[in-house]
Amino acid sequence: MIKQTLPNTKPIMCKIVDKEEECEDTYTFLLEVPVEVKSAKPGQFIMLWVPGVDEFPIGIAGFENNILEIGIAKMGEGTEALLKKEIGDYLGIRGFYGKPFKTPKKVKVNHLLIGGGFGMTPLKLLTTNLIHQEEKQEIHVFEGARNKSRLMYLKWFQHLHDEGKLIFHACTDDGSYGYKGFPTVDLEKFLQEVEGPSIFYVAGPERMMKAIFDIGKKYDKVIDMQMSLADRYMRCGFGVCSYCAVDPTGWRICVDGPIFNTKQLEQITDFGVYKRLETGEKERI
Amino acid sequence: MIKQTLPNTKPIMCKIVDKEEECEDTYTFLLEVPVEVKSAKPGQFIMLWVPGVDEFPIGIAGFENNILEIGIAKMGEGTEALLKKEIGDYLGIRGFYGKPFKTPKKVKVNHLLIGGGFGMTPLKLLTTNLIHQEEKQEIHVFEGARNKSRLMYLKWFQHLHDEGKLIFHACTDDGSYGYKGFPTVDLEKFLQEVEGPSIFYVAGPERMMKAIFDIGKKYDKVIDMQMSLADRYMRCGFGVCSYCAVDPTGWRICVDGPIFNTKQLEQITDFGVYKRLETGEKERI
Amino acid sequence: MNLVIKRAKVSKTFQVAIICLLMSIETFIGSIEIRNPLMLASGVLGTTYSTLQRAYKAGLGAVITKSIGPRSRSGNPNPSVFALHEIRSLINSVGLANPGYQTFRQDIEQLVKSETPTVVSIFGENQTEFSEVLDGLKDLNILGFELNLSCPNTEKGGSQIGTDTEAVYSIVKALKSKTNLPLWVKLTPNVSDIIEIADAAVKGGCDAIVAINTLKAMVIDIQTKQPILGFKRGGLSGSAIKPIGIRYIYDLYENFREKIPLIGVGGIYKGEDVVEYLLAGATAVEIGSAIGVAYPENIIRTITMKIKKYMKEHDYSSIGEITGGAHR
Amino acid sequence: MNLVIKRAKVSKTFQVAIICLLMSIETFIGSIEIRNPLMLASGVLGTTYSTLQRAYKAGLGAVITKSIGPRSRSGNPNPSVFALHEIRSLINSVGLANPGYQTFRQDIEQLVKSETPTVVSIFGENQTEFSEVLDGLKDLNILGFELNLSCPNTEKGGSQIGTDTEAVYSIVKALKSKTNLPLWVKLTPNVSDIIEIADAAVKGGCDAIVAINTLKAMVIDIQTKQPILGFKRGGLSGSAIKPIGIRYIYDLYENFREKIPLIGVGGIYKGEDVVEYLLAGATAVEIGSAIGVAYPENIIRTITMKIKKYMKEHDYSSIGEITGGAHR
Ligand SMILES: Cc1cc2nc3c(=O)[nH]c(=O)nc-3n(C[C@H](O)[C@H](O)[C@H](O)COP(=O)(O)OP(=O)(O)OC[C@H]3O[C@@H](n4cnc5c(N)ncnc54)[C@H](O)[C@@H]3O)c2cc1C
Ligand SMILES: Cc1cc2nc3c(=O)[nH]c(=O)nc-3n(C[C@H](O)[C@H](O)[C@H](O)COP(=O)(O)OP(=O)(O)OC[C@H]3O[C@@H](n4cnc5c(N)ncnc54)[C@H](O)[C@@H]3O)c2cc1C
Ligand SMILES: Cc1cc2nc3c(=O)[nH]c(=O)nc-3n(C[C@H](O)[C@H](O)[C@H](O)COP(=O)(O)O)c2cc1C
Ligand SMILES: Cc1cc2nc3c(=O)[nH]c(=O)nc-3n(C[C@H](O)[C@H](O)[C@H](O)COP(=O)(O)O)c2cc1C
Ligand code: FES
Ligand code: FES
Repeated sequence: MIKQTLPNTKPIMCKIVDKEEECEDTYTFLLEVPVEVKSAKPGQFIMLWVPGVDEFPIGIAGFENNILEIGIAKMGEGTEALLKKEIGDYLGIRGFYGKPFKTPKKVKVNHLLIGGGFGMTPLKLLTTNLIHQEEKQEIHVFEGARNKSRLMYLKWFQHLHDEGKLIFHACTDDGSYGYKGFPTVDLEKFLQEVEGPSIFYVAGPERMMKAIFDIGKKYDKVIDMQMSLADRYMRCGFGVCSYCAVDPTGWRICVDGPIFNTKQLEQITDFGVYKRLETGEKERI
Repeated sequence: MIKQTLPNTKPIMCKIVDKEEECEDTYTFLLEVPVEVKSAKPGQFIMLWVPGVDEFPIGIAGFENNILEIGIAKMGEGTEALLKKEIGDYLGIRGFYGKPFKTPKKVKVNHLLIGGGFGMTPLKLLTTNLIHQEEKQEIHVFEGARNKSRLMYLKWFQHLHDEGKLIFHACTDDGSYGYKGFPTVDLEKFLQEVEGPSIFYVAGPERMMKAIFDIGKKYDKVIDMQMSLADRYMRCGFGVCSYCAVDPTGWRICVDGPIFNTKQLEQITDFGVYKRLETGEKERI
Repeated sequence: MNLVIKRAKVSKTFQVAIICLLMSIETFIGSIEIRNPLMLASGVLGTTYSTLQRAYKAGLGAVITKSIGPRSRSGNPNPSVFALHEIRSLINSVGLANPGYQTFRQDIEQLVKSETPTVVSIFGENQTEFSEVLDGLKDLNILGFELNLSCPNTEKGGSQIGTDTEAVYSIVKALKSKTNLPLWVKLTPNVSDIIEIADAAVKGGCDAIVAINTLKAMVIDIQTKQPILGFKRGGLSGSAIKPIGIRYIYDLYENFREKIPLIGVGGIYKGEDVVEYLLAGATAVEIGSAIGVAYPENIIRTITMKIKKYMKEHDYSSIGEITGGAHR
Repeated sequence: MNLVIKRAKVSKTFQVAIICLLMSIETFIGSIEIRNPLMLASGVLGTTYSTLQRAYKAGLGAVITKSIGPRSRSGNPNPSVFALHEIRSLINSVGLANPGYQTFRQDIEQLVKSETPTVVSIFGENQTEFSEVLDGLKDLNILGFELNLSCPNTEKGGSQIGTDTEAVYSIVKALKSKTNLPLWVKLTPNVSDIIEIADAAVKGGCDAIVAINTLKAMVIDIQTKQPILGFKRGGLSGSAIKPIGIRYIYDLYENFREKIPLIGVGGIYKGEDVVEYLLAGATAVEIGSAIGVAYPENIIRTITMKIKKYMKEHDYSSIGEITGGAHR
């Protein structure tokens, strides 16, 4: 029986069937999911259990033939232990959790995918889906990183760019690749020139997202901004614990998000301001 | 969603929608089952809960449009309390439990339904099914009772007899209706004359069934005997407790029966000899 | 006369709908009145004012906060909550992760401002800690305190206290002398004799008994041979524990009758479950896992409608009439 | 050399099948050897020699009889067992219905004759009754006795004894002095501290600890407002209690390690569940509800195959190696 999604249960143990360095301190893992699942939607995530170490949320970069692709950036102890895992080892997954990005059907728009760091993982799956969509629409990907060696999925996006499937706007702080500067600057330049309605799909550090949100607000042609509030602490991943919730709406990022649209983001007063820690305490962003 | 049978769960509360005296000390109840179920098979039973009083096994006399028909004979406290229940009251049912009678498809046989007392309830449903079967086959019903006023479903069977749907052989100890004497005697007479293969379907007191079994064994034309070992104590009704089990096979009447065929009955050494009480002790039959 | 004629014209089902809408299901827990008997259980949607407020707006009678202690705690390592799909249950070892009462005051103040009837769950490792937390919050305009004497997910305190009759008695008594606010005591099911513990709490002067907290539990992954929870051990909640919660409320009611209000918790997913707890002897209930897993708005609406329908069918005009019905 | 060549020709999957077939999963519980670690839990299929024999023939390592007392008892009124479909569990209040040891001797004799490895579960309201039953059966060629100190479904005895460390100690000690047959002690989960009770049993000299019996539970019908069970209260078994059983075996193993064999019971339905109990620290397991509900032949075969497959995949060559694996 093919399930629409995995049952919400204890971690399902998946074998690592491939592991590759993606860019500096970042690896792609392919996991074999032993339960047949129909599909994963871009923006959804899993809770990934590194047995005996930690469990944390991880975005879905790809899902085909029951093989789950994830991209892991080294952060602290948990991701470090994870990056040491090898082909044949087992990891536990729960999910697929969360609300995905929503791409408008039938309406002709420019799709602007903007991100950085591990935020690129959901944008990868979104890209895959967009370029498979019937009607050809213009896809622009803005990726920012410190330098070339930290641009995630660089080759993959560049290749699609070269094939004319999308337009890839790389930005690096040091100019080692693409535009020298922040993607916000590159994006704003682009916005001034582009014609027709545009939609933002953003995933990256919350401060960057807030900056992008403020830019988008200035342009009427930006008809929607969808952002992945994936820079927050998560415990359960399915709505029970409230550690991931935003003020004052009480939306749980894991269930009511992680993708929120312009209308919703406007109601989230702590967006870009503060987030909750694992104690429930607030911390300035 | 229409279920094949009810889930094995706590008692499902059903409203009594009709109640009628059937014969002396015996009533028919119609219960409205609130869960849509596909069908009940003749020989299957329910565990009937009289709230606050007792729970015990009861055969299924009919099931159509989610209305369950049962026939209750007064025995002790439990059935007495049950007979006091009125239209609008609620009873709990668990089930449908047990293996049903099996009627051969395609083979031409004489169907001999033999019973007495509350044993007539599964035979009623079996009759209903047999007369609806495509190929017309000969159906004989042998019912025995002390006297006319204790013949269960007398009018119903007599009516079908008059309509030529079956042949009804009533027997009473006092001759107040039909043949004067035990059904065993009437049956044996019939067997000597009847042509072609016959199958027994028997439900009644175990001593009577044992006597019938011994008669049937003498005739090669009796190709199978199916008997309902429904004269035994039951607790769970679904195989867990073992209070209903027979020796030496360890078959649980509630799950592996209550209907057993000739081959099986031959292996049950306590058939007609002893049964287990609610303590697990044996009692001579 | 006029009125009577008009009424007769209204259809039966419409009447039922109206009656359900107008039907009052407010109830009293001791001296506290709440608009309906459904409350949010502690630890579910309970660490931020906004989730608590959302849960209340979704239709609950009151909310219980996550258990708050004297200092901020990060709780146990993850995994600390996951579902057990086959038995519609959860296991958790969150372990009292909380911001500490000083920080959490702000969240409570927000709740008070928005008129959310709030019970603050508090815990401590001993009487001194309990006192400190209570003292730090008792000036707020809250409904009362729930003493969590029963968390199975900490090394010290928690359920150790909840299994010790003397500790229960003296903590309740000490706190009672410090405030006029109602004190509820939440009990653990992981005890040999819950009546004994409840008795100590009642003697100490508590205003309601809440039962049950989660059951000691654990899940091991056979592939990696590791206990899955970061803390290894956890507590079981959800459908699996409903028959256990019902049993404890029934036993408590059998013992205390009207002497103390009982609040039933454990495995409530449907209106029918709430009624079962009321019949067992509860005055009100708390719902945890079920509200967390679903959209609070939807599940609370469905549960409330079912309770009203039940009351209509069984001719009840108030929640209080249902309480203890299974003992008659 | 010849052999090696022949072997190489056999296909991989065929090899696995053969290895599984030949794989030995016999195990020791103290001095007792059983052909595999699966046993029938007391009270399920346990009142007649024929069902016990059938369960053994279906592939179990041993069977435990229904708990047998000094006199015949009819147990509690019906309903006394029903299923809770949603949580794949049962609730029962059979309440030690049994024929009494004098009558049950015949059934045990039949079992002995058919070479069914039989553990007789016994109970009593006090030490004298326990002794009487033990004395009346100890001459039989059985594997040993399981002392049911933990049935929640009787007014006296049963779990009262099982929550009293002194009673546990003195009963075990007294019985131990009367027989050389192994004595297993079955514990109730309805206690504040299971280690304490187990400790008393071990000090008393028991040969294995069996955990867990059912959890105190209850179900009320909201239509008729009646507790459904004839005895009102009952015990919960099946899937709902697996995480609880695992937790207790884990805690017991953490405390006793190799000092005493542990036998895991509660909610086993699959081979994976058995492995989970072994990893938690069990030496063997007992299965109740699952075997009762299904055809013993099918479920035991499926469970056994899964265990062997797991051992193959994880390179285990004996059951004993798995025991306690989650503590490493
Ligand atoms: C919805 C979502 C999707 C994500 N997708 C990805 C992804 O595809 N690839 C990727 O590499 N990273 C992703 N992350 C971030 C990832 O969860 C953190 O990098 C990881 O938890 C860090 O753990 P650590 O032990 O290595 O670091 P730590 O040293 O424990 O912490 C470093 C930082 O990581 C964050 N973090 C730690 N634990 C958690 C937690 N339980 N939940 C959320 N954040 C936490 C905190 O901001 C913390 O300050 C995602 C996060 C979210 C919320
Ligand atoms: C499979 C099966 C189907 C049955 N179908 C019907 C039916 O359709 N109609 C009908 O009227 N009766 C039926 N019975 C019999 C019915 O269960 C008993 O008449 C009833 O239990 C008597 O209960 P009581 O309290 O009135 O009598 P009691 O005074 O308690 O006992 C009288 C006798 O009834 C039997 N009995 C009592 N309790 C049980 C029990 N739990 N399980 C089995 N037998 C019990 C015993 O033989 C006992 O000696 C059936 C029995 C079985 C096993
Ligand atoms: C994730 C989670 C966290 C919990 N935290 C607390 C807590 O901090 N304090 C407390 O008293 N109970 C806590 N509980 C227990 C619940 O309040 C409740 O007693 C239990 O979950 C049973 O109710 P349920 O089955 O409706 O969830 C927690 C439960 C869960 C699932
Ligand atoms: C119907 C039934 C009767 C039981 N009777 C007994 C008993 O007599 N003695 C005993 O020690 N345990 C008894 N038990 C408890 C089981 O032996 C076992 O401990 C419990 O059911 C948990 O295992 P399970 O989840 O595999 O069923 C009984 C359980 C059931 C379901
Ligand atoms: S992570 Fe628990 S509610 Fe979102
Ligand atoms: S009635 Fe329980 S096994 Fe048949």
